[in-house]
This record gives sequence, C-alpha cells and structure tokens, in this order.
Amino acid sequence: MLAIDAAAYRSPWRRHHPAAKALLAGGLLGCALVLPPWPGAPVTAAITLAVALGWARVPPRTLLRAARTPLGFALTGSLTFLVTVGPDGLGWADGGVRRAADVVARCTAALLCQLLFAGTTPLADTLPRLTRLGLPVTLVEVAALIYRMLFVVLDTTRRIRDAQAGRLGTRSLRAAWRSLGGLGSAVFIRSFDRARRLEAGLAGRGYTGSLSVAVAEIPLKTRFLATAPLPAALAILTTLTLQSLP
Amino acid sequence: MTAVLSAHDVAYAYEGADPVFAGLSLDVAAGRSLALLGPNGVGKTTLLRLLTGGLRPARGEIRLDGSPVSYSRRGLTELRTRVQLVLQDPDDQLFSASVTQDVSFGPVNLGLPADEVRARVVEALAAMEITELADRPTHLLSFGQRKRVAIAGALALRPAVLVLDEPTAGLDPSGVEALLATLADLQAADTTIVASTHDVDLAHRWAQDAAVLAGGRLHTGPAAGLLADEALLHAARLRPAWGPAVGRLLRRHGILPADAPDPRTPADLAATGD
Amino acid sequence: MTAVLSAHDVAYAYEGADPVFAGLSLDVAAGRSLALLGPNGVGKTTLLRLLTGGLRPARGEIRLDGSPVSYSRRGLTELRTRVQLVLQDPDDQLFSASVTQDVSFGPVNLGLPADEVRARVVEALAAMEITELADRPTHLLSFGQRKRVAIAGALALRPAVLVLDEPTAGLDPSGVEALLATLADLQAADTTIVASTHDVDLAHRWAQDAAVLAGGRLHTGPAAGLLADEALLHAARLRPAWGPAVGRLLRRHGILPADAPDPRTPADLAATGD
Amino acid sequence: VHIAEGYLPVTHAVAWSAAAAPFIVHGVIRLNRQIQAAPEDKLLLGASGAFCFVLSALKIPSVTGSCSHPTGTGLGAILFRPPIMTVLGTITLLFQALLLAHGGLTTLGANAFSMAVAGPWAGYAAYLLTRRLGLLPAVFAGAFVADLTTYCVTSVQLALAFPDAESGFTGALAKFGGIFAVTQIPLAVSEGLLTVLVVRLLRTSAAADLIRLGVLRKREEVPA
Repeated sequence: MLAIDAAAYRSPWRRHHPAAKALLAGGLLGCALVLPPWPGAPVTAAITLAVALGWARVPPRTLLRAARTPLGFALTGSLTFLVTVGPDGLGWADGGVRRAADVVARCTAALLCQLLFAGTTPLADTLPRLTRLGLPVTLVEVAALIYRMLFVVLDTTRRIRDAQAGRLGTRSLRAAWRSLGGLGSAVFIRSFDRARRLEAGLAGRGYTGSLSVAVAEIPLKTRFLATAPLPAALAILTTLTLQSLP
Repeated sequence: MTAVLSAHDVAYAYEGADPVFAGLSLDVAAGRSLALLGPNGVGKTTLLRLLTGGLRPARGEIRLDGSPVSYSRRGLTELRTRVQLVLQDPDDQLFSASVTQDVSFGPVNLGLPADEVRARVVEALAAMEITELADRPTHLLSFGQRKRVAIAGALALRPAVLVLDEPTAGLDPSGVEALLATLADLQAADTTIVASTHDVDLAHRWAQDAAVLAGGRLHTGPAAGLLADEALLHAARLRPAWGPAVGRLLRRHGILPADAPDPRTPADLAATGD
Repeated sequence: MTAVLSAHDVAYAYEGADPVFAGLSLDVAAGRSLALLGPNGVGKTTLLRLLTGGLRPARGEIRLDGSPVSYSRRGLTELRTRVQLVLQDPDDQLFSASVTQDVSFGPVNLGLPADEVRARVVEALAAMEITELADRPTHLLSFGQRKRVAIAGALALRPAVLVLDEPTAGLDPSGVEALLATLADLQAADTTIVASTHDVDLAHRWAQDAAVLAGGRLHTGPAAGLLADEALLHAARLRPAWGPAVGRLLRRHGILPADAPDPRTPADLAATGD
Repeated sequence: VHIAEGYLPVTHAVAWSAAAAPFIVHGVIRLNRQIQAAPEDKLLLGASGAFCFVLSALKIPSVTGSCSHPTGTGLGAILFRPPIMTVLGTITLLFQALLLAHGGLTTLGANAFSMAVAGPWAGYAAYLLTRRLGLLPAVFAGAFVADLTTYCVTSVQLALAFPDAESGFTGALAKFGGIFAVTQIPLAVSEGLLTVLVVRLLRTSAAADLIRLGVLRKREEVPA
C-alpha cells in the first residue's frame, strides 16, 4: 500500500538488526550534513546510492518515486537563493546559484540516506525496540497502534473515495467538497469504531491495559556491524582526498 | 444479444505488483443476470472496478453500448450514470448522516433539480423496500438495512447496469432471499445485474449467465451449463454446487427426466420425482 | 457427556435495549464440535461473548468445568486461558503490525517466561499452518491469512475450548476447506470447538452437535437430526440444508439405505447409489 | 510543506529539536496520565493518530486547480487538545518521514515545532477565543489559524536558516513568505472550510464522541 514500507519488508537486509542499519545510514547522513557540500555531498550521495541499489537492493522505482516530493521542496525552496531583496527591490543574488547548489546537493545526499534506512528497515522491527532507547512504553505502544491502524484506515479511505467517485462525487468542485467532508467525517467515525471493536477483541485476549509483546530477536551480526561504518568512512576519505587535490 | 457493457482484452496491474490479469474479455448482455465467480484474490473486484470506471485498464478497453469509454470527466459521468457499483461493505458507501441524504448523494452530484432529486430518492427507497428508513440515521441500521441503503444509493442514479461485489456477504439466509427477490424485481424492470460471488450454489440458483475467473482466464456461458462443469470449478478453486450434482444423480436414476433442469434449492426437491 | 463449558438460564440485555434473551441454557460437550445457528441479530455473538467472559450475564451463570465463573480478574483470566473467542473480523483482534508479536500477546500477558512464549508462538503458527507468515507484516496479509493469524493468537493460550464467531465469513471455498481441515486437526488434538454460523449446509457438514436460536429459545441436539428439522429451521429463519433434503429424497426412492447418513457435500453424491 | 531531510544546517536542526522537545515531553506526560486514568483510551489514541495521518494525506482541491494536503493540526487540536496533538502530530511526522519521505529525521524537530506545536496551540487559542460565536465559526477559525501559523513558522525557520545576502532575515522571510505563506492563504481557507464540513457531519453522526472529547457542550449543541 505504501511503497517504501512494502519494500522494507521485502528487503534482503530485513534480517539485519535495525541498530546496525541505523549506524550505517546514520553515518552516511552525518557525512551528508557535516562534510563540505562540494565534493562531500555528491560523494556521499553516490556511495549511498551504490549501497542502496547494489547492496541493499532497494527497488530503484520506489526510490525515485519517493524522492520526488522532497526534491521538489528542495528545488523550489532554493529558488529563493537566486534572488535578493535589497533597498532597490529584487535583484539577482551574487553566488546565489552556488548557495542553491550547495543546499540541493546536501539535501539530495541526506534524502538518499533517509531512504536507505526507511527502505530496508520495517517499522514493525524498529518501533518495539525504541523503548530500549529510553522512550516511554506508553508512547511506543501508541505509536505501534497508530502504525497498525493506519493501514486499516487508509484502506477504508481508499474504498470510500472510490465509492464517492462512482456516485459522481468528483464531478464538480461542489461535489468534490461535499465528498471530502463526508470522507473526513466517515474516516473519523470508522477510526473510533475500529478502536472500540479492537478494545472488545483484545479484552477477550486478556487486555487489561498493557500491550506487551515478545519481540523476535534479531541477532547483531558482527560482520555486518563491522562493515556498517565503512561506507561513511569511505565517503570521508574520498572527500578529503578530492579536497587535497590541487 | 446486445452487450450493454463489455471488457475487451483488458489488462491491469496494481503499482509495483504483478498483473492481475493480462487480456480479459467479457460481454454483459442487456437485461440479463451475470454471476462472476472466482476464489478470493483472483481479481473479481478489480474486474468490477474496471467495468465501472473505478480503475483504468493498462491495456484494452471497456465499452459501453459498444463504444469505448472515455476517461474524461464527461466520459466517466456517462459511464457512472449508466453503470453503478455496489461495494461489499455498505459502510464504505454510506458517508452521510441520514438515509435520505445518503441516497441523494448521486442525484445531487448529477446537478438534478431538488424536486427530481427527491423523486429519485423516494423511488430508490421504494425499489429497495426501505421507505420506512428514510429519516433514520445510517449508523443505527442493521447490516442488512445498510446494505439495502447502499444499493438504493446506486439505484438513485437509475443505472442500466447494477454491479454488485459479493452482494450476499454477511447477509443471513432470509436476508439473501429478500435480496434475490429484489434483484429479480429490478431485472424485471429492465436493469442488467452483474454480481461477483464465490458461492457456486448461489450463482447456480440466481444467475442466467456466468463467468468464471480461473488461471487468469475468463470462462463464460449460460450459468446452468458452465456451473455444472466440475473440472472448470476445480481449476477455479471453487466448490461444486449441489444443484447440478443432485440433478445428475437423479437423472442417472431416472427420477428426473433427461431434459429437466437441475434443482436450484433444497425446496425444489420436495416435489421431485413424484 | 461432560460439559466443559455451559450457560445456565442466562439472560442478557444491552443497556437501554430489550433483553436479547431471557433464560438460555447450553452445554458444550468436551472434545466435540458445536455449531450455533440463527439469523443475524438473534444474539449469536452475544451468547458467544457471554460464554467467553466478554459480557457478564444479567441473570444465570456461565460454568467452566461445572463451576460458576467468577468475574474477578483472576476468574476471568482462568476462563480466558481455557476458553478463547475468535471474532468474525480479524482486524478487530490484530493490533500489532507483526504477526509474531501479535500472536505472543496472550502468552506475554499471562506472564509466561520468554522461552515458553516463543514456543507457544511457534506451536500456534504451526497449528494454523502459517509458520511462513511469522515475519510478515499484518497489513500485507490477505483476509484469509489475517483470519488464521487471529486464530493462532487464540491458540497461543492453549485453550480447551475455541469459540469462533462466523469463522467462514469472507473466506472463499478453498479457504473454508482449509479452515475446516484445521479445525478437525485441532479437535483431534482434544480442543472443543464452538462456531456460530447461519449457513446450515456448513453446520450440517462440519458439526457433531448443533444449537439453533429461534424465538429467544435454544434448541440443541446432534447436528444430523436437528438440522433435518425443516420446521425448526423455518422458525429460525434459516434455509434448509441440501444434505438432509437430498438424503430424504434418495431414501424415499430406495437409492440410499434407510439407515445411511445424509450426504454432506455434493462430492458425496458421486459414489451414491452405485 | 515539510522541510526535507538535509535541508536545514545541522545547528538549526538541533536548535529546533531542542525547541520542540519540552512541548513533546509535556504532551507525553499528559498522554501517560490519560492512559493511566483510562487504559482503554490507548486504543482510541491509536485510532486518533491514524486519523491524523490519513487526514493529512487527503487531497483538497483548491481554486487554482492544484491540490494540496490539509495539515490537520487544527482539527486535531480541537478534538484532542494541543498537548496530545503534539504527540500524535510528532508520531505522524515520524511516519511520514519513514513511510513517505515527506520531511526528514534530522528536520523532525523543526517540522514538529511548526506542525505539532505552533499550529495546534495557535489554532486552539483561536478556537477558544471564538468559541462563543458558535461551534462552526470557532472550528473554522481554529483550522484556519492552525494551518496559516504552521506555514508562517516554517517560513521563519527557513528565513533564519537562509538569511538574504543583502537584507538578512527580513528579506529572506519576505521571500519564503512569498513562496509558502501567501500561496497558503487560500489553502488555509480551504482547510478551514473542510474542517467545518467534517465537524458539521460529526455533530450529527458522532455526537457522543464529540461530547466525550469535550468539543460539544452536552446536548444543547446536538441537532435533533
């Protein structure tokens, strides 16, 4: 239903511990943010892309589609760097292109790191482990419930939208607004109804307030853990080498 | 036979998934009842959504009265005023506070004058025999009543073809009886009816024509013959119906004449062979 | 016969509504399969929730192994480790995105050690033949798969009695076959099975005992006899099953010996009378 | 508009996370207290969070023909109160980052500050101030203000991070404001209208829930 989510469950990296994947993607993200954008950002982006497509086998289509919206934001946002507002009104900014290029490059590299993690690490594996980082149990349990119910509600939303379209609910702007109001309220009612039914369903399974579950152990494989910092190290080395060139 | 609605060599695949089917053709004959059979996950709902304009085929075309459907706003409006889909779960279709409001949704969207909208609502509620529910809030109705309201919402557009996805799911036997009677009335008033199901007994009892989805192919024909084909049903992971099996046995023993139709319900057996 | 679970003169009314029933009694015999039949809205689900501790009777009592159930936390825990309810819609029971985590909920709640929890999960998934789904996310499963996960969640508590509300609703014929086979396996492993349905054909085919809710009263007996009583089924707004009707006709014509059981599926007919 | 991963300089990302943190902690404390008092609310909160996520994924048509998403922060704040909305909104943002790549992980703090803190509190304040004018006008005000505040705060965040070469913060704010906030006014109106439509329907079909959530004052405002 959500492409990145589905890719994460099919990922060949599914068996690796989320912490190891966080270390790998997080290291690269650090490089994207901290290294000087030229040549740091393109180098980090290239390495991350190679890792994502070649090693972690994130589907390229999914990666591309997911990157469109945030890249659109980065590009439109950076257009403002090209102009400057002075006492005489708008003018072209000196070095504006360079500044925009810096930000877009850094943003692209960072985005790829984010997608590398998201596309290989299912939330069902990550969420229950967040308590070990010191997050309150109730918060994590509510987040896990939201994650589960999200898909049920999204599915309902899609079907209601289809039904509305079928009865000409998108035929005019007026109809579209009427449909949207109906959709919003129906989704609210269905969500709350779902919660009440789930409560009754869980009561039969012994629910008295705690949603504790057994989390399947994912062994921290030392080899993967040992290689996890390498892409970031490679990014740093390459950047430094390129910088030292005349 | 005139096909009021047809699919011609239609292919469809959901994003990032394998094709549901690659090249299906189906003719829906005007004024008849057609059962679409197949196991879960084979693409029955997808085919119904394609036929009703909810999805656009990746290849091939949907034809309404012989002309390809255009997916422009106007083309879709035309298709949707002629062909209406009723979903399996009525709650997906009821999103207004009261029954009347909900049933009026389609006619209002069509831009009909208030008088005409009111007349359509009264007519649709009457056709579904739920006139007394007009002022009730939808969320206080029983499942069977909500199902009837959902169908009334479709009928308010006076469709030539009514397409129902698993119409009997969740209904109890008397609810099924009542629905089948209503569908027969609609058909008598010239509405073509298409319904998906995985209940071969039901299809054998109710439908004039049948279409069985098996292995990405569609097998079509008159229901009586097609649904007696146990090899086909087996290939489609469906369970043979009682009617044809009983009919075969009774004919073998000479209790039923060779040209008699198969029994449709257990009640048909009471008078058999006497 | 030992009743592992029973309702004794039980009455119940939802707040602000008329009583669903006023004084029902039912014995669930250990190790057997019982079908609870009745039309929608007659109170099947209410009775199942009373039997499994989800509702507390206004009058009368529920008995587990002959002793009245106490509605203290401890009493309910005892009831729920012995008797588990599986709801009609699996999404009402599955709260976790991970199958393994979801199935582990009952055992973890019971305070079992981690090793034991893991063993129970493995066992329950194996019993439902869905071991390969262990690492799959709930939201990417089909309806039939989610149904199996929901049942596994109940089995992880190793209940003596498994109570299922409309277990075949929404399943296609091959899903129904597979579920019936699994239920037969569970019963062979000494689990008592209670299931509600309004499909008399299914009940006749599957259950050893039957209980029919009609007019606020419960009629109980061996399924073969009770479900051949057309007057009772009519009073309960149920449709007669094919099996008894066909059996009666075949016996009348001497094709089936007088003491032979009724056929249960159309496939049974193929060999009949040869 | 979610600020994408890597768009903000590290110092800004850290500073906005620090700014959002106390509000999130406050929200979590309130969430904990509510669940302790009524454990069954856990499931309702899960449903509320799912509702917020789906709400922010709806497409609203706008006069210009383009489509945009509602923030949902105003309706969320009215239904669940700002502290709880801060938590639900932050979880929603985390999921949007990981499931849709809308917004980032290092920019989570900045996005949470605008969408889960500033928007809900400003919207809720507007709602309370206008509540005596009636439910629907107050709902419109709440949703409109929440939406607009969210985007103004985002513009401030971007202007602080990328001051104009000549005119510094003010010039940059004008530029980002021009791109985001001004085009946002019709969308804020749209979100206000949509929220009114939703609440008007809920008032008839989910009155009991609205009373329980404290949005409706008992029976007086429930239409017959």
